[in-house]
Amino acid sequence: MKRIAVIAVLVAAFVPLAAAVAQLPTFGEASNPTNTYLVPRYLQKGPEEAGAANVVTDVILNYRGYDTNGEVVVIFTALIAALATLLVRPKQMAATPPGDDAPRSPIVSFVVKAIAPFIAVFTVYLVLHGHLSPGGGFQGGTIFGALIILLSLTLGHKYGLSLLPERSRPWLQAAAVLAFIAVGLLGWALCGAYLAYPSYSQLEWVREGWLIALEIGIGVGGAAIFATVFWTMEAEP
Amino acid sequence: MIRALWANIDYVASVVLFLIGLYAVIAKNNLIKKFMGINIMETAVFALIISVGTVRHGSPPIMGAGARAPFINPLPQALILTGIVVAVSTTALALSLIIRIYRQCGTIEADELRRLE
Amino acid sequence: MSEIFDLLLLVLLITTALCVIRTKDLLAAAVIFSTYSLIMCLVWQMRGAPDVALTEAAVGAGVTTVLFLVTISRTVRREK
Amino acid sequence: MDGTTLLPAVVVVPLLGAVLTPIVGRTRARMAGLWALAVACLTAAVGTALVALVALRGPFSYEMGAWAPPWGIELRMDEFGASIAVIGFLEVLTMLFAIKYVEKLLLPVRIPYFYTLMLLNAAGMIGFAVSGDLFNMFVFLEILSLSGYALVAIAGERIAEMAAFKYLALGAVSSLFVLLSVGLLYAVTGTLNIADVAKRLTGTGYALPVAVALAGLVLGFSVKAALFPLHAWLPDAHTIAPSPVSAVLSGLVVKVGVLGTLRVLQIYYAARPQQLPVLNGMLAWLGAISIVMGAFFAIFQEDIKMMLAYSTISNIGYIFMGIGLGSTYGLIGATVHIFNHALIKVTLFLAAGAIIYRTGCRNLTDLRGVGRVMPWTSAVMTVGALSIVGIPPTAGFLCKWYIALGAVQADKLMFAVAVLFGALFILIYYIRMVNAFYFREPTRPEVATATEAPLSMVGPLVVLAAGCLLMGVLGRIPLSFVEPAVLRMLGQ
Repeated sequence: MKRIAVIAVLVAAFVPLAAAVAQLPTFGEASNPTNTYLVPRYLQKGPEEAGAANVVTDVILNYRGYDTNGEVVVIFTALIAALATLLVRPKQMAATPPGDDAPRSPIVSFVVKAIAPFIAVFTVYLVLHGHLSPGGGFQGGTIFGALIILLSLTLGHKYGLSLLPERSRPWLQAAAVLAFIAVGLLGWALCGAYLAYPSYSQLEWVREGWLIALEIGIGVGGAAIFATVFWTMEAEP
Repeated sequence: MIRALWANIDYVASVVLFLIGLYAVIAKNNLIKKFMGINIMETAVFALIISVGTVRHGSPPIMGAGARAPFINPLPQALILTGIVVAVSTTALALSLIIRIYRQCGTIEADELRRLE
Repeated sequence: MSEIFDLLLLVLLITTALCVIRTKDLLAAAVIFSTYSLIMCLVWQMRGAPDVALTEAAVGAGVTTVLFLVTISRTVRREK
Repeated sequence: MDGTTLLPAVVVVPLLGAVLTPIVGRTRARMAGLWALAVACLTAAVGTALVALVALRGPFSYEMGAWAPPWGIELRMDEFGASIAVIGFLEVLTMLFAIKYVEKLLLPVRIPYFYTLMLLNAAGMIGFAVSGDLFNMFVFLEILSLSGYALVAIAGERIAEMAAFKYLALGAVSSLFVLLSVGLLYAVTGTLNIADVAKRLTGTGYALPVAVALAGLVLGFSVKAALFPLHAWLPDAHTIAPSPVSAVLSGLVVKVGVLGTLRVLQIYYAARPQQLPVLNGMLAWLGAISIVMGAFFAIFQEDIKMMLAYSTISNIGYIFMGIGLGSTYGLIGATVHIFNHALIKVTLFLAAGAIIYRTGCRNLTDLRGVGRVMPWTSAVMTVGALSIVGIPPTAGFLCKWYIALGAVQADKLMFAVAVLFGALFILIYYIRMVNAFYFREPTRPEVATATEAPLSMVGPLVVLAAGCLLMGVLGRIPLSFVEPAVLRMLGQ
């Protein structure tokens, strides 16, 4: 009985959705409304107006920076929500979780120690070069967060936690949102609108500086948040 | 109709993935499995939105030396970057809740939880 | 040529998604989910979205899978 | 300085406040509460100023990052956006009420997180209400939903987490339907700005994708609004959450779904009015069923919070019915009921919270005689009950009257009957409640020895009750305030 109901729901959802996507403008045509309406301006003027050769970065940090502002708030919300539901004390976080105390292979820790600096350099490249090539603050931050997780798994949680000192941890977790609000308010005060950048004819390096400040903020915030979420979920009460 | 479906086979694949995810959410009993289903639905929607902005034989929207037209629409990509972060945030919260539920009730099967309620 | 490859990837995507749903062992399902994310990431790279592909590789295949694994290690491994 | 430049502040102030709350509250939990209260006050002040500006000069918009709208994100402040003042005002009172309440209920470590989530939730709602861009609406929808799920779970009881998970699973799926539909609309128009989507949809083909997008958007938003038959998550979540959270969720968060529906209808009334009659008919029927079902289930509840939760479903039914009727009166009544129901439901949930705070009981039989020991709180509860039934001259009367008039105007008398029936059912319940509070002897020692709630709770309650009465007396003001927006939407 339940199976029939499930199949009925799926069919009822499939038929209109498939019919609707079949009638969408044909996949991949350059003449589709999506590819002709707003895009020419982004592609032609983006690097010049918004300041980054990677037009995706132009869109996420400048044209639609407010969305990204919302995005970093979403992930901050997820962190606070995880902390509030799981409620872990710092001491529990530092303890090695039970069932996890098997001796680790020296080869694993050697390999991790050996590749960690390279991963770290790669993340810095992603963050700082994101406005010119694929990548950006969030990608770099996520990979750095994954690196911290890797280090705490192989070298113990104490080591991982020492990378984010407890005193500064709340600030690091809030870094992304704070960077956005700071740049936004600066733009408000100096350029007339929240998250507005100085225009091209004005100081070019200021604009690039703001982009990089945002990238670094997102990177630091993302890394701190992912690492903390991991520690919180991993700790036993 | 069939021809239109075939021309838009990428969109149709997204719809199929969306429904596979929906099936897991409705029919699966395990909460972790349900959430894997929601994650599949999310990626399906993202794939649809990315496909909408694709140009056949286009190149990524990164300007600089050697870049050549036609370029691919950067706007959906920017939206999906945001979308992916939203998805992982939802997952993190859901999994924290699942861990709590397991600690309090000792099970994460939906029907057993309903019986405990 | 690239169309055929594209089609192949779509078929693979649907297959892995079905495998995620069908597998009773949650740990295996999480690993297959990670594969699914990586294939999705290839699809997006082919659609000319390297930024999104990179993010999906880091977030979908990386962090989401780690979170699933942690949850499984703190709860149960098998689905009933 | 032009007042319109203040528009982003109404979002940024609570966001900044929220991010700093864990840092402020790190050493002393009570500081977090006072900080959150101050932030809420500032937000409410900015919101009220903006609404006053709309009243004086009509709708206006703001270009985020100084990019012209279809390229950048536009914030749009119109009469529907006036909910930001309501949100701000009610958040202030809820925060004030919450200070004492959460100190008793939550572990001290959790308190700063509680306020952070409350502020994030408020910022999400405000951001959603003033957004003029479909994808931006989705982002803020996620902020407020995620914080909402966490707030349901925050009390840390066993059932709380299960209720929160149910809410989260349904909410996440409904958000995905919204996102999918936004994707479809983007595919056929190439833009995300609401006004621009409406313009570009006019006169183009793609009937089916556009219709499916409408269905998906309304489906997604009606899950958030808990319209029958998508209400399954609401009763548990709103009952188990701490009372200030229930107040915010029931009074404000479900309204976000309604507001989203209104924004979508704005697009479709302008661009595709021919696709609306079927949807409107369904919304009106589902609304009518919600009214009767919600009220009917409320009668059989013993738990006062559960009863209030079902009455929310009933009132969401009124709002959707007013929208679905598609007539001027119906829409005006529905829009004003968004504001009035928010006020009334916050009043009722906070009063229930004050009673639970002092007595620890929540069942009607246990609460017999509470009217004698907690006279102020019980009086507020009675005023709220009168308002929600819709007895003149309280806040609930005029909007329900308008919705009934809307049914007459649309020539669908059946629905006017539904309005009456709903009011009748809910009246029965509240008579039971008032009877238990005032005319029965206390059965429980906790109730007999209880004292009136502390001033920081009674104060907000009295203000809210006064608001309920005032809104009843001055009810014509909001009605004439939203009228231009409704007429603009219907193209008259």
